[in-house]
Amino acid sequence: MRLNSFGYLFRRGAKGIIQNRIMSFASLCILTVSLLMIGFTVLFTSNINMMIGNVENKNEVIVYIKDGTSDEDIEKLGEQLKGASNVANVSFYSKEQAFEDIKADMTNAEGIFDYLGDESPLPDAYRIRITDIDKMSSTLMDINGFENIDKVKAPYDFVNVLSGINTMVTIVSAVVLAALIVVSFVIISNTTRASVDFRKREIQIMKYVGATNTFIKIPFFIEGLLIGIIAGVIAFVLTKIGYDSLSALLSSETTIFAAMGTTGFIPFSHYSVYAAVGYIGAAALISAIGTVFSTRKYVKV
Amino acid sequence: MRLNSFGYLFRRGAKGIIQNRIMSFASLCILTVSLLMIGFTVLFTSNINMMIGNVENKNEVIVYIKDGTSDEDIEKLGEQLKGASNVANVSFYSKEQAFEDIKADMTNAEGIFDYLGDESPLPDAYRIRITDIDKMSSTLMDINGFENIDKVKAPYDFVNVLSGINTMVTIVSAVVLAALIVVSFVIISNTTRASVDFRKREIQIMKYVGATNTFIKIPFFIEGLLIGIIAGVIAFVLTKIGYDSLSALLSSETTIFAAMGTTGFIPFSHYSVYAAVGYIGAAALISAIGTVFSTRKYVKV
Amino acid sequence: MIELNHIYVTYDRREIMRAGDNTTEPVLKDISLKINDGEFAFIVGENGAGKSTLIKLLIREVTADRRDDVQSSINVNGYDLMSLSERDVPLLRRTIGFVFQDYKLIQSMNVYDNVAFSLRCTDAPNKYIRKRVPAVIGLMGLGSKIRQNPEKLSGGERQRVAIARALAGNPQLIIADEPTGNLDPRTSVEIISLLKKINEKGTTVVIVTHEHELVKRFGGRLINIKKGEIAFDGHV
Amino acid sequence: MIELNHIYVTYDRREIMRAGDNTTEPVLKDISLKINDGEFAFIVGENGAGKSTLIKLLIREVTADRRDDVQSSINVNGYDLMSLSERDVPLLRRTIGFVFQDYKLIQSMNVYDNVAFSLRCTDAPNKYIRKRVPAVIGLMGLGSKIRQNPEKLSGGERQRVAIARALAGNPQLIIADEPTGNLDPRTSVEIISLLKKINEKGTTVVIVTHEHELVKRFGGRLINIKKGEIAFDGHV
Ligand SMILES: Nc1ncnc2c1ncn2[C@@H]1O[C@H](COP(=O)(O)OP(=O)(O)OP(=O)(O)O)[C@@H](O)[C@H]1O
Ligand SMILES: Nc1ncnc2c1ncn2[C@@H]1O[C@H](COP(=O)(O)OP(=O)(O)OP(=O)(O)O)[C@@H](O)[C@H]1O
Ligand SMILES: [Mg+2]
Ligand SMILES: [Mg+2]
Repeated sequence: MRLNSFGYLFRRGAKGIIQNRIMSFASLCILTVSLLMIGFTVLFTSNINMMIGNVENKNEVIVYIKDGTSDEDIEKLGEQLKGASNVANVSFYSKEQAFEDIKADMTNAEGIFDYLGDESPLPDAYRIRITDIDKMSSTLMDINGFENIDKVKAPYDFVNVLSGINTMVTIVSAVVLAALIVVSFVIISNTTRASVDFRKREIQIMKYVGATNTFIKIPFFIEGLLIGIIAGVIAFVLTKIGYDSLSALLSSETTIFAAMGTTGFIPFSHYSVYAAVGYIGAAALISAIGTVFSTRKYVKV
Repeated sequence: MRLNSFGYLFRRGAKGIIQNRIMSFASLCILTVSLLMIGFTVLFTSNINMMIGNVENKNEVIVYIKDGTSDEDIEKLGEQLKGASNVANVSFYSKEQAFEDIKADMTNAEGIFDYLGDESPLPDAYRIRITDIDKMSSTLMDINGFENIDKVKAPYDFVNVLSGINTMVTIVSAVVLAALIVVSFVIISNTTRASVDFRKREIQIMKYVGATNTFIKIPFFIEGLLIGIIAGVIAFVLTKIGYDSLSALLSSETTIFAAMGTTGFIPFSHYSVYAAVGYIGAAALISAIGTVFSTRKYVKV
Repeated sequence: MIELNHIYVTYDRREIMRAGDNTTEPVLKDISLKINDGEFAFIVGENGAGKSTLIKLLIREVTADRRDDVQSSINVNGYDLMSLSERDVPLLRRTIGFVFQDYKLIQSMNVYDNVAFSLRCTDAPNKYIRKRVPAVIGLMGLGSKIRQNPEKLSGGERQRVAIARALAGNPQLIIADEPTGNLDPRTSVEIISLLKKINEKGTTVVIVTHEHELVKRFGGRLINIKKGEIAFDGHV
Repeated sequence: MIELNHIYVTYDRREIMRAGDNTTEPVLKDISLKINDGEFAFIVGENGAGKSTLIKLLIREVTADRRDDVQSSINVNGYDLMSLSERDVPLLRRTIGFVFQDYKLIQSMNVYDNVAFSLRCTDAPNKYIRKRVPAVIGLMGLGSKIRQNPEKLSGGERQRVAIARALAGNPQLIIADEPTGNLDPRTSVEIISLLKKINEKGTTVVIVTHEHELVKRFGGRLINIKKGEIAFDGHV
């Protein structure tokens, strides 16, 4: 095909978007919403998975020691813990260290700590790493039998909740996404049909004067491609803004993140290349394929 | 209008849905997705608000007492707390009571408690109700200065996180919803247009033989109404199933709920009447109005 | 009865004007015309003379200009079209039967339903529809094809269905805009003969045509429109 | 050159058959016909005789039946249509200029663009388009209206634009299906004269028409089709 023909077809495709602007806008909206849906689900589950991974990997049980326990007894407890079955690793976590850590975490409540002075109000503790997380309950029962223990804190419930949320979010997104995909295809196909209708006369004439099928279809393909690219760009920008502001909003909740073994969301820069390529590529591909697919039906030559 | 005419028009409307089934299905999908979006946002925020309300209403600060503090000193601390400014109510929360409560909450970890025996590993505490939640920080600082206090636990961070989540969910839903509403209107309007196109010839003939505008529009109105009602019913059923299974999934996480001052989600029965009326009514109305609105444009008489 | 006095029609040429043309020349100019009940009239004229516009005026698809310099009036079957409200247009149209060049039948309905459709649209009782429809179809000699779909009919038969439909509502006036434009000469004569027969039973019939041979053959009143004006009006 | 031997055409009547009709009567039956380069031919016949089907056959919009009992063959401008692949249909069509009853102009394009459009569709170089388009428009006597939109032209002028478009690609053959169906008698004569002039410069011209007067006036070869068969073929 000649370059001047290609320029002509490209202009016709771009013009089609404008002529058919209401349907093009609908295509754009639905593509963007679908992409956002996929994008946020992926971001959400990948964060939750990271947190689950962190919490699980730590396999960490904290054993708080009764206040007033003598150094000797503390050491004895340590030996006992090391000797317990299913315990991989035992380390002492002094009340001073714990206090420092909490102070570092709770940067927004400095006033309180200033007032409290340097004396730690927290108990001494042992951090224990468990070998087999599946035998957690029986290990916990063993440990609870030891002396001088104030409290035992396991990450168990939390992992359950996180993976429950994860499952739920994935299911709900999948259902909504399925509906959105159906709607997207119908809309893209209808956008194309409207566009073809708009040019029915032209297409008929083109066929009679001997235009090839490819020549007739290219403008519609370009129309779909452009809409897809625009949708991808919009979705990318919205995802970045949304994710960053969510991160910022929750960044002060360091204790929550600390509980999940992290200091915040995975930064967006970690995703940005995949997101940009994925969004724009997927949208352009879906839209262009959808267009060609429905053009084939309407442009019978 | 004659009854036999009305029956005729109703049949024509119902037939329109079938003739124009792809677009009708798209309308149905998008309406359903939009309704689900609104519905789940309302359910979610109303649950979160309830939790925030609970946590805030309790305005409860728990002051853990150092282990080994004498009964006298405990009583003295109680008086000190009662005398502190911004404190409305002080009640003693014994270690035995706390242990009972936790045992009741953690029904799924009974084994551990059996093993632990009846001796409470928890500290004694005072529960304090704050008068003005806005002055919480300074009150906390005052209390932290008292003697024999191990730890002070305020609901502060938690409320912040909850309302952060709430804000975020509301904003995200609003954005997605705005896009969905645009898409819905475009789709409904296009469904109608496709339906009108399908019957362009008939409509033209109707106009020439002297049918009134109302007579021409009624079938489209009925078409929209039926699609709306179906979408409303589907959305209602999906919402009920989704909400109930989410409730069931999280029902075992009693500690989480306990932390939020509740024992689980608000039961769906609480919403069902509003949801049914709201969904079906809204969808039917939107769809029917959208239809008439777009018919007006296409059926120029 | 049709009565027009000093009628002008100008199309809203906003789009054409936007393209740089500011002349909004009227398409019909100072038309005065009276067609009495029971007449049989041909309207002829060149392309773009304004014939179809005149027809559209009669069914209030276009409206006459309101001018300061002349006293325009237009009356069709007792309706004063200069003051007819939008709501009453359907009532006017129920007194007129319309026949098109391209038949305008609904492909998905058989002959019976095509004719019945027009009665249903005017909110006629089912009982009346069941009696009237077979009667007019029989009158057009299509009794044996009453359950067939239009696509299985010849051009002439299709046009007869269209005439049956126009007749169903018992109109005072039948208007046909180039009813034989797509028909071969023999079938054309057949269709005009049918319309003539209907006229002889008392219905006013107005036919727009390009085919001078038909006019010569059937005679009757001839109205020739030239560039929006009546150039000839008389019997031939 | 057009050459048909023993051609049958049957429409795929699945839908009609579903409605209970199992007869798939061919629309064209055993058509053998040869039109040499440079001829000027009229095709006439009643409604539904198969004239348009014959035309659609020539541009491969419908395909001839493959039958066991006869040796069918069809050749148009050197293309063997019995074995022409789908991909090559556009090449065939570029050798034929088509003129329609309803002009089929694009309203949103002016005269120049309407004509240029057909050349663009065949991937012609811009340079050639800029030279060829004004030339054919001038040939049709529309030089002064080259920048006007079709809606501002009379019926006859519109049909002349359509002929200019058909000529632009320099076809060997021009086919017109009822080109004067919507035109008044005077304009009809004008259009056929133009086609005659084009023919005199060497292009083959085939015209389908209902108007016997035109045939009488212009003469040339006359092919009469009756119920799918050639009933008359000769010069008048
Ligand atoms: N909707 C319209 N808007 C603007 N101009 C119009 C419209 N319809 C017709 N015209 C113009 O009005 C004039 C008269 O048109 P009309 O259709 O009445 O002619 P006619 O006598 O019926 O012609 P024909 O024999 O081709 O049917 C023409 O110049 C035409 O271009
Ligand atoms: N796409 C189609 N499918 C089925 N049958 C068709 C189709 N097109 C035409 N026919 C039938 O084929 C026959 C011949 O039609 P054709 O259009 O060739 O006639 P024609 O001679 O051009 O008539 P006219 O003078 O009305 O234009 C008719 O009976 C018609 O109903
Ligand atoms: Mg006209
Ligand atoms: Mg034909």
